[in-house]
Amino acid sequence: MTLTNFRYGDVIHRCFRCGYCKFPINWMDVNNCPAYARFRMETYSCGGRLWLTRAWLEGEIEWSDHLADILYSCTACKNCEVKCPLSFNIDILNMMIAAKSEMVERGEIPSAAKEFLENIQRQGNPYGTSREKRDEWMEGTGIEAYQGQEYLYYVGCVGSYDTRGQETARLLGKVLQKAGVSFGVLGNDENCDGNEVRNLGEETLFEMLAEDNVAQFQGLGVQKIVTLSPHSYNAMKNDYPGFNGVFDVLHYTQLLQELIRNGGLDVSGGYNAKVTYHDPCFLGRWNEEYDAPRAILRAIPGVQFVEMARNRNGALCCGGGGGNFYLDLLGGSEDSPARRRVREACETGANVLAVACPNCLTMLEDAVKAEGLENKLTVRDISEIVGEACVIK
Amino acid sequence: MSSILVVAEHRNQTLADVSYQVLSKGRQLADQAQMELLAAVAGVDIDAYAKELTRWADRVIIVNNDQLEEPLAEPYQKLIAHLIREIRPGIVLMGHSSFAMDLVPSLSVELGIPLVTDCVDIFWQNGDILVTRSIYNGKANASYSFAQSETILITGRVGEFPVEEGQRQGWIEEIEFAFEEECDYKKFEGYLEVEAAGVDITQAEVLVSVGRGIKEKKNLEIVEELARVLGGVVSCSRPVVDYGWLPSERQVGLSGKTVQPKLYLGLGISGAFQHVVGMKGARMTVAINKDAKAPIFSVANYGIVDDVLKVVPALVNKISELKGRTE
Amino acid sequence: MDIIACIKRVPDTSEADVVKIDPSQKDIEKDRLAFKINDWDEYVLEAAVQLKEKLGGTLTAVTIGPKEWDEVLRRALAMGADSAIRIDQDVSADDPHIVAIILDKVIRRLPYDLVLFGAQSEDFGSGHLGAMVAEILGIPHATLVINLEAEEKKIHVQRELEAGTLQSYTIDLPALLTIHTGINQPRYISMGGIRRAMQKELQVMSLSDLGLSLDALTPMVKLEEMRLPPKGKEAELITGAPEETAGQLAKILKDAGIF
Amino acid sequence: MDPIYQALVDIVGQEHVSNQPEELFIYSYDLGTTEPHRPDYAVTPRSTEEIQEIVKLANREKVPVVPLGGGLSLAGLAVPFRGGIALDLKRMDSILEVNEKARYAVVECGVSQGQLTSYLERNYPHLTHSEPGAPPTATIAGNVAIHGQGDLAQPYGFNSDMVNGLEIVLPTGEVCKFGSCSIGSGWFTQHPLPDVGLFLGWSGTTGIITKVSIRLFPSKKIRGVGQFVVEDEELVPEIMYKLTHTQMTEDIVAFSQAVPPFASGLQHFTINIAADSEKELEFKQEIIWDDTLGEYIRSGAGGFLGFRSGLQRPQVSKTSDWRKGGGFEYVGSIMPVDTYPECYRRGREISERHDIPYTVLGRCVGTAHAMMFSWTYAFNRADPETVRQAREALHETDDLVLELGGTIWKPGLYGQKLVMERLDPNTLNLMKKIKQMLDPNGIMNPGNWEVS
Repeated sequence: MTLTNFRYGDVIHRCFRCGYCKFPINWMDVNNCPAYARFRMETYSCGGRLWLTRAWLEGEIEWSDHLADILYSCTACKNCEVKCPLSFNIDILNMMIAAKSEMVERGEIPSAAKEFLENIQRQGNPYGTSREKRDEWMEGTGIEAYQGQEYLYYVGCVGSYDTRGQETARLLGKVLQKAGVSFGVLGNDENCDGNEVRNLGEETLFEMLAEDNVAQFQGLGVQKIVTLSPHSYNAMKNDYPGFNGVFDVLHYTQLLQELIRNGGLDVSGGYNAKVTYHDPCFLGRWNEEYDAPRAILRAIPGVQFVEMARNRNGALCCGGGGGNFYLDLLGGSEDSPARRRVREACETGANVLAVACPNCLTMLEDAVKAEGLENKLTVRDISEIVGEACVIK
Repeated sequence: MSSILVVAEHRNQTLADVSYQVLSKGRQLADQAQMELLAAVAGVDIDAYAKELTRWADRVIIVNNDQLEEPLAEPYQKLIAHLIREIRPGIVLMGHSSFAMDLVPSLSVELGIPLVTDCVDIFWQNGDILVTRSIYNGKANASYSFAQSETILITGRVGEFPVEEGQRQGWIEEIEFAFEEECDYKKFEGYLEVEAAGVDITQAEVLVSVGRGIKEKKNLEIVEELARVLGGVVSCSRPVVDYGWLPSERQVGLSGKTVQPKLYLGLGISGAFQHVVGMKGARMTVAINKDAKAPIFSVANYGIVDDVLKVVPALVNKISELKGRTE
Repeated sequence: MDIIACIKRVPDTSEADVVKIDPSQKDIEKDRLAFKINDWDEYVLEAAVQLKEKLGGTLTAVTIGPKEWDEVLRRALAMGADSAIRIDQDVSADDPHIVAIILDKVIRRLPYDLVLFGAQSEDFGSGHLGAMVAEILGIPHATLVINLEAEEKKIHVQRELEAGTLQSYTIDLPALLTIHTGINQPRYISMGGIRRAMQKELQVMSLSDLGLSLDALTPMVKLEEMRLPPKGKEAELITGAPEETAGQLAKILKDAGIF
Repeated sequence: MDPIYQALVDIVGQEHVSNQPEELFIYSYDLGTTEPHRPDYAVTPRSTEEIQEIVKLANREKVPVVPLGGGLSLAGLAVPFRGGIALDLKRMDSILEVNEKARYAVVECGVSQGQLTSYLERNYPHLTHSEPGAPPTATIAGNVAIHGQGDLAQPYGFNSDMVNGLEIVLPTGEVCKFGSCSIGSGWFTQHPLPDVGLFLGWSGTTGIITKVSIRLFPSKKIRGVGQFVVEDEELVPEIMYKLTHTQMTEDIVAFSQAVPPFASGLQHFTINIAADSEKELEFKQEIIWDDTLGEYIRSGAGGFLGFRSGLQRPQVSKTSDWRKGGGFEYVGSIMPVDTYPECYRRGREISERHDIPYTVLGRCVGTAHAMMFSWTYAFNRADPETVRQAREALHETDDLVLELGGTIWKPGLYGQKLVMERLDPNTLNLMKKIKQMLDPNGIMNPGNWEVS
């Protein structure tokens, strides 16, 4: 096999497999790489994946379904990149994505990834649900279509289609209405943001989505975007400028923090709970926004805020990144990162686990059920907590 | 129209169920139009079949020929073409089996006669025969009429026509038929039966059956767990075998096994007819599927519209709890 | 080995509630539907590409349909087809007999050892186009092929029968096969591959190029009416969060004496 | 279906066994220059009982078992030279007990150095353990098994000297305990029962350590590193001698390296000091820098490069990138402290001959009773020529250790051969008997320490 195009052929051998990539920011355990935490075979560590990729490039091992599963079990959470002490650490995640790209180009990817990408090609969302149903979440909310309002509220696929995601999408819409924010949505004309498509190694599809979205936004005169999902936020903030799509992109927690600070949003209704917060990778490690969600929680009367042992850039990923909220390569075990994470949340004594990402919300809520912790811990999106604090029914 | 001819199919010393089904339909159509119903059966040692068929058919044509012992398309095409030319039936009716699928298209071309396959209904309308087909994987129906033709070819969907007890006592007529030359370009090499290597799903009281809704092979684990707490075994629909997640011996449906368990729990199975045909004998059917409109819900007694991966772990817990309480 | 793969484009009707009947009652409403390659045809292309990779030769993809159908040919080209031909005519709802006559004319112009079809289509699912074409071409065929091994002059195939039985044949080439799902694992076609395939030639022909005219092609069967299927009995639905539905179901199963 | 695979699945569950090419590839590799060799199975057990079952199975089927913790020994000690089962112990990662008053921790064999460090920092901030320079993924058990040394080696010696008790799965599957725990008296001491210390230094050829009780030590509030440099390597032994005399340091390491070029040839010292108050710190600094090292500073022979508080975890893996290459391996040795100058000079020669930037380092063990001296050779994993050079340099260095009168620390196969050639015949004979008695089927990490 020849993978002469592999972009990182001259650097991938430099991973020593020392294993720093497995840790959170301190050394409390070796389970901060979600895939390694789940499987605990060296192959599933970042170093293992890099060595296997190189062995594949060098023809020492053949492509196999198992190899594809190992590579696709990477959630792109960026823990490895933050922890690797070596100078090429900025590229280790890119190496993984490039390896996935090789698989995409050869057409040899896990069946769920194939389904994910084909669904997006066809219906603009990973679920394969009709494009015509994308706006069903907003029924009865009175949320307007975008037509030159200050903000484009970009909902994303999980917010548009997942039942739980839809609830947060609606609530955030209501919170924005309550704060008097001028905003509109794209409804059925909204298309996938492509963030996970990129992380799955489907570069061209990502480019097409980015180009189409940029063209659509520009055509509508969009200047400011507020996103429900940190995944959308990441793509639009960091990748779309490469497609001449320079917008003022905010994650909703950033906008809400500002609204609360300047008095635009009254949260005096309060929220009585002991709350801990799970950093979503695409808000945290990818964009280093650790403070806005915490500031919101701290501003709400009645919230008693506690940190989990692993937090901020040492947070454990919920296991849903890199398309894994759909691919589910990391599910099905008490070692699944989401289940580890909710156990950790429980250890803080919190009764509410706050999230700021619809993917994390669905992953962690399922994990709470799987762990049988429903009576101890509730997973709530910050939009829902804020919704309650500003007394939205 | 003169007559309706049903071509019966047999293998392993058994007449195919679908042959009885279309025969019953043929009888009904013939009665409605006061036509003669003919049945044809060919092979060796076929007298018993012929006798069976006389309960429905007015006349049973038998052709003793060892080249027709196995249901193979090429020799049968020659035979049926011959019969049509000789008998000139108005309708030739067969079950929509893998045998017919290999046979009737070329037959229709050879004779230049119309063909509609896999019909779920066949009926008279103003003296014309019309058929209904299920299209878009069961999401719509389409009815068709035929252009003027001395003979038309129809195949009927497996399991779609109820077998009504035959009341006739038709007579048997043997026809001589010989092949002019042997077919040397397509050689039948034999059958390969899928062996049950351990698990026999047809014997299970409880089947936990999975479809592509489980997304990943890995998720079979939790399904196995559910089967374990229910004391059943795991079976599946065709895509699961296609993906290589389970061996074909676990497949329920037309090309797999026919099962009649006490409980059939369909997980992430949409319920295409090819699958349903294999499980509709279950005494109790429960379906869990994300798509509220999935056809499986119209054969199930109970349904849950949700992601199986969310419900199954909870179900395992609940069942274990209930079991724990009684033990 | 020279291979011809006949493929088609179908609406994505995997969700039941997207299917609505057009007021003409001769079609379903298609303008809001997404389209895709016919499921079986993905297996056709994979089988064809694997044969080509193993034995060399050419692969030509053929479809009959309007401009949008180029999409499925681009997929074929991206997968490794050498050329692609589209007959510019919408015959998707026509009598397969007519479609078979058109395809016969196309295939006769091309070199071929093996012609591949999907065992059936997702839309009309008649499953008889391939074998019809074989008969017109005057070559042997096998339908519902689930295993395939090719040699220079002949192929060994297994057909899938009912109840887990396979039927083996050895067939001289040229021959025509209809391919069943599960014969392989169709690869993913990347968008990059499809973009690159835009460079490859895609030939468009009209019926008259083939010496045919639609008027001369009289259908033998006629679509009278399309309807939604009658509503059958419906399952008793258990609703609520997974915990609740699972709890209720567990109780139902227990009461039924399942465990 | 392979019956051994199936049996392993029955013991640990499907997800914790693999016989697939990907796992076999990864577990065939050491991170150093040792030629890879594929195991037949990779297994990640979770309990002592599972390990017992695996070992019994291995005896029945005569399949080798190669235990590994972090797998960071670099000397091929966990390469499955004869195939068999690569037994990755890292799922055995519970910290079972910390006894604050008696200052020890009982950990399962897969607990990493980093995990214990972090656990103590969070829960027992006034306790610490002797942390080796390896990456934090290295395990406590793996480290004591190879007689490792950490950053408290100067006052307290080898980490293997800090073992208070062990639980071992013998090569025949029985579980044994050693130390006070063996009579049910807790895990506080290894002494003074009859000595059956058969498991340290054997590279996993005599059994699998499943639990370790390791001593903990006071962690003072301020811990920091002073840096000192001398030009003349001949001064290093006496400086170490004088520093240890103060009894005020936690760790003394002397090193010299070719990178950066301006520092090449200089001998650097890092001297760890700990104190509970500024007063104590000042006092210790004065004694070390003014009273002990002052004369070198005043004469211009040495220079004080400053003190910074806080211990940085050493990131040795950075060495692996010296040749932009993902690899290094070193020869470790236990040497008399006064061989430092010769060790440095000869090591530098070997490096230069093989075109590798030199790195040598001596860590004081005990009160200058010995030092662990290492010669590190970086290579480029993608360039086989550099791997070959490094391997040659390593072999030459193994020879050098014995020539200079030292012992090779955690030797690889080449070094083991050299050692066994020189071993007192009666000792060798006893080792043979022990090995045969403990491991009659020769299944434990075969290839290593093959005395028979």
